[in-house]
Amino acid sequence: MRVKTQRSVSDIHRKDRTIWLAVPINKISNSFADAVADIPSGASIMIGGFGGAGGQPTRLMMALRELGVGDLTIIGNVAGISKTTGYGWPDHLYPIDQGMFFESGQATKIICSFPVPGTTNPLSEIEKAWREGNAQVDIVPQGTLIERIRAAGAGIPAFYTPTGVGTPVAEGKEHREFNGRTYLLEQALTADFALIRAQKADARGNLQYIGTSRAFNPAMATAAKVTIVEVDEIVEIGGIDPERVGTLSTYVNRIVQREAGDPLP
Amino acid sequence: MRVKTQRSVSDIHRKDRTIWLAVPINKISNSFADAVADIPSGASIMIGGFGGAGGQPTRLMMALRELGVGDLTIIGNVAGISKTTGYGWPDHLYPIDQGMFFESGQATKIICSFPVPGTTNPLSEIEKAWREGNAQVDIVPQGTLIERIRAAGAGIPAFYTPTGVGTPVAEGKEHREFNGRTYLLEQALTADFALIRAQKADARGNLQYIGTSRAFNPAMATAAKVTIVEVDEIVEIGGIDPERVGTLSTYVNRIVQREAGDPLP
Amino acid sequence: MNVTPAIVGNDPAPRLNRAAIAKRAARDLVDGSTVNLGIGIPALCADFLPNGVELLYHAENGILGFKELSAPGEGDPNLMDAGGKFPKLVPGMAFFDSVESFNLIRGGHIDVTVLGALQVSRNGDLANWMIPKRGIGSIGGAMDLAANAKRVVIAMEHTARGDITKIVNECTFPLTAPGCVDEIITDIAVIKIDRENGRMILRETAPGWSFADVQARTEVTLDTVGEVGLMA
Amino acid sequence: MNVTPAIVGNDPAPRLNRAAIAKRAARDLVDGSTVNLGIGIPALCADFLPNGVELLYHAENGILGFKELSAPGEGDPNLMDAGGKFPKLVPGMAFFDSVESFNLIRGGHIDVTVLGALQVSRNGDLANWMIPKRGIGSIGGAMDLAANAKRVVIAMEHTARGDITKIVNECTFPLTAPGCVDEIITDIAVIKIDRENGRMILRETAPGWSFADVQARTEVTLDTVGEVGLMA
Repeated sequence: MRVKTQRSVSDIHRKDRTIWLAVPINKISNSFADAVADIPSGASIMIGGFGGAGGQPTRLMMALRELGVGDLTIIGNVAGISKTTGYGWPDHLYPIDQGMFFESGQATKIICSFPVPGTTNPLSEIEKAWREGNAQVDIVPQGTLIERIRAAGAGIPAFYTPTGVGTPVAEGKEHREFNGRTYLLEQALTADFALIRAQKADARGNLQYIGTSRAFNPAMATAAKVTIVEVDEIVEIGGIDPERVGTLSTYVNRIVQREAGDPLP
Repeated sequence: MRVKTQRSVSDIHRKDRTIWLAVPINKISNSFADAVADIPSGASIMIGGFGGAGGQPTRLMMALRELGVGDLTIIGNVAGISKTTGYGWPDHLYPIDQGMFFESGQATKIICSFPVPGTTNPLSEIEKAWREGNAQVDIVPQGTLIERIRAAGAGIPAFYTPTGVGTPVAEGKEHREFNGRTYLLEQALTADFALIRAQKADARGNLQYIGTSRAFNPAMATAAKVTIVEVDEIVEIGGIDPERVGTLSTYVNRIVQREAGDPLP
Repeated sequence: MNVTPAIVGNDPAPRLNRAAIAKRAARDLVDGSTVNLGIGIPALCADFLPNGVELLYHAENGILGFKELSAPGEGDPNLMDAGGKFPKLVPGMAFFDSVESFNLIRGGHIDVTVLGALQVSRNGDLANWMIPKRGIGSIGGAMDLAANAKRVVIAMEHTARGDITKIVNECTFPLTAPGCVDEIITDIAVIKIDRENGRMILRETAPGWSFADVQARTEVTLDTVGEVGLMA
Repeated sequence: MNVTPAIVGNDPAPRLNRAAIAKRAARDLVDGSTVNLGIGIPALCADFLPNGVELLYHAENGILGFKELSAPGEGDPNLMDAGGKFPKLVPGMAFFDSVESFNLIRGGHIDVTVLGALQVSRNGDLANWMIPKRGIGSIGGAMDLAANAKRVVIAMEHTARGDITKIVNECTFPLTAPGCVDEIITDIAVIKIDRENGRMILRETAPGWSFADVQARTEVTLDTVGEVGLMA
């Protein structure tokens, strides 16, 4: 346990309560391995961030790779292009991306918006797996992808969007006119687990993001059955400005704190 | 002009630009009267906040009342109940609410979620106008109302929601099943103008909100053809933390700053 | 309109007051739950939580984690709850806009909502937003909450003025949501709704009240499963 | 696949380089606009804004108001643009999540997007996300931008390797969005698309290039309206 169990400042005004809020304690996992231990083969897994190091739950991904379960469906955005192109990683670091699950043979499918870079030299792990017939790749326009994820968390089973009309992504989808423009019906996209990344969590599970590390993380937190978050720091309740809470504690099931000074971004 | 026109800190790195960003200057109105002067009779007008003093664009509303145009459609949430019940107003202040446009005869329709209090003694201005046949009142579930407004700003013409199925609000609407549950089709809701309230604007039009004053303001800012914002303070570019921007400057057309020490909340 | 008055005699014992109804409703709230309390009796639940239970209160206007209200005259208009009251600023709160607030509700993330009612039917239909003869009403967040919260509890007086039954075979008032209510807690009884079988099961009665006394004030024919307990 | 090579001879004069294409595209950008620049030539526009023009740059990953990049080795992974580069923190920026970012795009709030293209058709169809023979491609934000920005400008080389025409009567590559392109700026010409009439109007040519020279490298029969200007 990395969180201090002393009474928080929020207890000042309580008179008749003897047990300190039980929920936040239960949400904190002791290790990345513990946090992902119950992910079964065949699971669908959202992986947060945008693509690149910032906002990517890199340690959770590495724990999932270590776990070794297979037949996974990965849901991400820009996916698997950092290793070969350096996309979104500082120059001096060796990039880690979702391609690792295709390299290891754990993933059989990815739903994402940007699975391959412009170049094929060298081939990304995802394109390699796809060419060898080992991976299904569903390419979704980014705005549609994030809106489908958001819809799943927001209780919206389906919505209409103008994006993709007249393109291959429209094939097989309902078309409908509103005010003279044609739209596609798109459906909510949920998952068994969301692995996300935030800067800070408080002990209750409220999350604070920084800069462009938000991206897909806040929506994914709302959309999966189980949301697991990797943070740089866990703070006491009250340690996050109520104006800066980017994900409400209600959405968060598990929190793991990185080692201080972890060299990975 | 209340904003200083000296070069902002954002200019430090610029070499070849001689004119300071023109857009923010143009967005600032000198008075509430100026800011609403072009609102015509027959306009549809979103009024931000939740209901109650916090987040309500009270000075813009008073300017619109002063302007005197008629046949208005008002879109709000909790509407017109503060005057008779004190809802959401500090005890010592005389409440101002959207009922003013029905008392003045300017509004002929309201689209909202909560137009009347539990009691009829005394009657609210909206109920009075409705009873006298002078106002159409469209009552929309709050979650559907905000999602319809959000959809208008987000380019979503329509979406399905579970809320309202089996109730009077479902009448005449398309019903559709997804995964065994029945949903209603609801359509985007736009307006000619949005009058909203924020704590701060920077000179470019980025807005910062405080506490529960967000409510309907951020979504309305995206949904109307013209968005006019009442703020307590206009600050230089850089005066709002980039992590705290609640409405992007792109959505904001006009900004008016309240007088320092304005006694109205 | 077809409101059937129940066949009643004199009350056999005092009915619980509003605070006692709230206290009974509060007893079932589970530590750590995200909870939305409606105005009126439901809002009083917050004053009667059992020892060791802390809830995350959600209000539609965009706040999670509030606790007690500010002293009169000290409220901040920018820190309001959905009832138009002004809670204190406490650590762990979160503020958000109405879009996010209703994502939380519509998305099924509210563990329990406690609401008031005008009528509840045997299959759990809820009517609480409009009295037909008034012709105008207010929905607010009630339809979203009733249709989408994981658990819907009604805390209300058992009958309307004149001993008119509010627990009815079919609602005659406009619905808030069909088939949504899990449990009703009133000033004389606790009734669980078995929605799948369209049954109402009397679980508890107020002190001094018998099954028959409650049944006489309830249009729906009540069932029991095992013993009927005492409200406390 | 049915890619028609244009009938060409030797180039009459040098083609503009990538920077010069970007500079010409930048000339049309209006002060204060909210702009999204695609990767490649479009991204270079930022380096060539006319005096007095300041743009609000939007990137899909959730940032508005960025300017120049950090020095190599000084980038912060939490302050990235959509091309995976690291801009500096400057006053007036705003950070937001992908939901908000695509509300801005899909909702039609982007004033101009400048994108690259593989093919553009005479009625403004755009293909820029997949080469058919590769069988896999990346859409990213391109479909949302192309379908929904108020104005879509293509900045690209006029022909593909081997002088294959990219400005075609009908796209043979998978579309990004139909009927979306307003203007094409290439290394030899500026072409406006009159979508309503399915016409392409040659507005400017690079120095030393005639109408006939550009036409020879363009599958679509080009129109002119008034004089053809010189790209500068």
